[in-house]
Amino acid sequence: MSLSREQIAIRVSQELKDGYYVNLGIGIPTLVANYVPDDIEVMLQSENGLLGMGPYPTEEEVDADMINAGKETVTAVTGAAIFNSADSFAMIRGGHVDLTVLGAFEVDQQGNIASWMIPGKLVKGMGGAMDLVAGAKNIVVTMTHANKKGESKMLSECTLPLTGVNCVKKIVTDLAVLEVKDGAFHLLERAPGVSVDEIQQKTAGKLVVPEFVPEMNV
Amino acid sequence: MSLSREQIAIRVSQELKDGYYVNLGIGIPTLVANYVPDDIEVMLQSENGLLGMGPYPTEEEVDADMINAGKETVTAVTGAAIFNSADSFAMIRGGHVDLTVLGAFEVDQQGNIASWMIPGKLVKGMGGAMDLVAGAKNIVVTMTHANKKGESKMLSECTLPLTGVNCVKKIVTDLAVLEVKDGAFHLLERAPGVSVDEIQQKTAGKLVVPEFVPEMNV
Amino acid sequence: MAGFDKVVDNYEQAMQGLQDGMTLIAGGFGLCGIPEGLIAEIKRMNTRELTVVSNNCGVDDFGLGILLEGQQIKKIIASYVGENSIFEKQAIEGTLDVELTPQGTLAEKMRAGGAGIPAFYTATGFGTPVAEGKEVREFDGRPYIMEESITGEFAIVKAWKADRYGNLVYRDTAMNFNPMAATAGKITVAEVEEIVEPGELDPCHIHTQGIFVDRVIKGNFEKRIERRVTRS
Amino acid sequence: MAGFDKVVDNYEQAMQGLQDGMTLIAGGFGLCGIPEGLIAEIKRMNTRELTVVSNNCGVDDFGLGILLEGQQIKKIIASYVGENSIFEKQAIEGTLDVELTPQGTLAEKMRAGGAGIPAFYTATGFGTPVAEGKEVREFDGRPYIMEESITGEFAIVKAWKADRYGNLVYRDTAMNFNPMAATAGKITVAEVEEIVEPGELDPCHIHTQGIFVDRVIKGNFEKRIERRVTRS
Repeated sequence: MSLSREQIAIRVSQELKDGYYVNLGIGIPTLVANYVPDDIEVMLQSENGLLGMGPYPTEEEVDADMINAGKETVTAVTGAAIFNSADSFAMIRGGHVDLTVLGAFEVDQQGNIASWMIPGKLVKGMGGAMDLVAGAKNIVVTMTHANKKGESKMLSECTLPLTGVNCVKKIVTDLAVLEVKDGAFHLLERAPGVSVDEIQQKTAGKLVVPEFVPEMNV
Repeated sequence: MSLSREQIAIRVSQELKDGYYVNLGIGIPTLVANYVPDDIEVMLQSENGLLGMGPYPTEEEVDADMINAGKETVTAVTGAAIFNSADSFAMIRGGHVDLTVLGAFEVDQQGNIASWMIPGKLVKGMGGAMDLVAGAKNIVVTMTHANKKGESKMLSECTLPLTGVNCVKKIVTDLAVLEVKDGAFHLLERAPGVSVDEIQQKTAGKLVVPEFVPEMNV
Repeated sequence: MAGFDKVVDNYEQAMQGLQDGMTLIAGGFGLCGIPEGLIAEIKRMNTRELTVVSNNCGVDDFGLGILLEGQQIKKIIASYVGENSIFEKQAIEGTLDVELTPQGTLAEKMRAGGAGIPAFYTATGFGTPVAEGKEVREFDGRPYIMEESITGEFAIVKAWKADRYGNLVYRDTAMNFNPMAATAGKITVAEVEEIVEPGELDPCHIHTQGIFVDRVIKGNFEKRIERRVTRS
Repeated sequence: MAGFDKVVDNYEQAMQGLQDGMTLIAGGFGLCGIPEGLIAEIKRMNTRELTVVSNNCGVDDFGLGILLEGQQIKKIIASYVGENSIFEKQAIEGTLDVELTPQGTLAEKMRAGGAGIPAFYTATGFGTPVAEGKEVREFDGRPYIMEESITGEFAIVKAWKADRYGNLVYRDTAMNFNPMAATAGKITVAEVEEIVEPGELDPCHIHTQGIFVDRVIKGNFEKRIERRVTRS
């Protein structure tokens, strides 16, 4: 069975380490915040200028001056810091953020990612995505393995305009966990009940399959 | 009679305008702060990170954490701001400082300045001088017209390693006020009792002398 | 003597000198930390052919979006736009020129502009459409692209508190692009919630120093929220 | 879980990992705002062949000057030096390599290093000995030189207050180069006057965010004054 959005987030949360500074993109990545393991602490960075992002506010806490990078109202944790956009991207581009999690339209076996522009559709902009993929120490991409038509989003070469090159290290899809290295997708884990065959079939790029592929623990 | 250090500072103070942000170098330029005309306000920038530098502290006010760019203990005026060195030089290099006043070994008719290095002598460094001459909107140089041997410091071409090129706009010496433009020193004023002949004699570079050269009001 | 008193009484004075065809740099992220009254004054002035540099372009009836109605904006340099239908229409019809710039690159371009740095190198955008026509150079084995800085004839920012010397303090994430925008304008105008006496702002905690600010005006802010999300 | 607790108990832990031949970036301007105890620990460790990046190099018996005695410094990158006789001797004898860098360029090199910007252009130093061997490029008709950024294996800074997350606040002009230095170290160690609880520092007024800081130690500071000048 392919994973739910929540299950993808749970699997991504296993990539977190104690003391990590983490930037979570919009969509499934945002859900990861709900599944931080109890025995570790992470600090969330929001690229509009907040280190130590907290949960959404209660009705009483809502403050127009406190938003996250998705423009949603938000809170700050105790010990948070708030700063300007240049300093925020100094953190990101200077390699100080340990992990960034973001969605994508396509990823290819070189670690290239396309996530911001579909020619022919209205382009809204890349926001901070290009900075994040160029700057973060580790990048995990979350997406469905294939699109609604069943076409693979794991390609030998991205077809859409790129967000960044040679940057994606790990991918968590609804079907599998994969590492990108040496010009190929390396299958690490499969979703419970999903066969290696199905993953192979839905991966258009080069897939390296080890002898034993464990099921994810989600 | 050639001007005293104080008189040079007084003449330079006549270059100040109301609302000017000013950076004063070490030596004679520092004295300018004592002669700000009563009917204007200026704010002093110290490049170690202080906008709104005040007078030296009283014995009771001395604080090791409050120094100026000359490493002297100093105070801040009400409404001052204190910031880091990158921000300080963003002000300077971004052209936000209206006037910088500094000393020099030599100036030439192209507006080049040499002020930091004498080959053969131990070089202590340029500090912020190169940033100041490259960044300030207006630069006034204060120095003696000639050195102790009577050799001109106003040259057709600097002989010492440069601090900056094409940057000096005005020079106030112990003998004269001169503007640098179109590849020449233009004599604007002479020290009380000093003849144009003496100035001409002590100016090695090209000197443009108007019909009437008023005496300075110092 | 006027000295360093930068407080002006009305919006006309605040935006005096803004002319057709100028480049206007605006602080704000989404609708957060935007100089609402200064934008309204630009609409009233009906200044046209503006090049606007801002992370976003507001919504249909709020923020920079209100300058789109009357087609006052010729070109926008932003990282994320299209939260409003007039924008979409003008972009598709080609009456609005859009230059998309990565968010961090945009912030750095403004900072560099204010700091006298004409260009810098960044890895952001290498190998993407953003890199088209830009110099690529390797440092330490990694390719970077050269990005040029941005300055404008005017910058408009929103701060929380100001003193009359133009020292500014921002509140929470309403800070965002405002400090960089403030440095990059030839004339910088700050619209603030409160004007305090010099000395009331802690000298070590001033976000934008008065040297960058030419005019200060006290505004009244609606502070519209774009995405109100709450927990129970 | 260690989480984000960056406070260490002793100087050995604070400087653990510093090795011969490393590049060390140090905050401070003159003797103002220098991490006195961390420098003393480096002397005790007798780490050698260091490349030190700092605006100045202390005096004979204080600040970075104390690392000169035992010839621990191979090279110094600074804007103004020679306030001490050991320095002069080593520089003249050629046992100490000195790279003079304009003060603003030095600050910007550290900031750029910390911000992932490998190089930038500046007008500072064009046409002077500083420009030798550097690329010159015109922007808008004015010549600029390209300067590369600086990073180091270690950065040592002095702050006023810290919380255990590594958030730092500086006091008065003891701020100087410290915030930039803090961003440019692979390992950054902050020596501070006081450690407070998380939340005690105003989130909007933290000068160096904890993400840049790896270790925090509480020190005792002599705070020597280089030029005591008073008015009567």
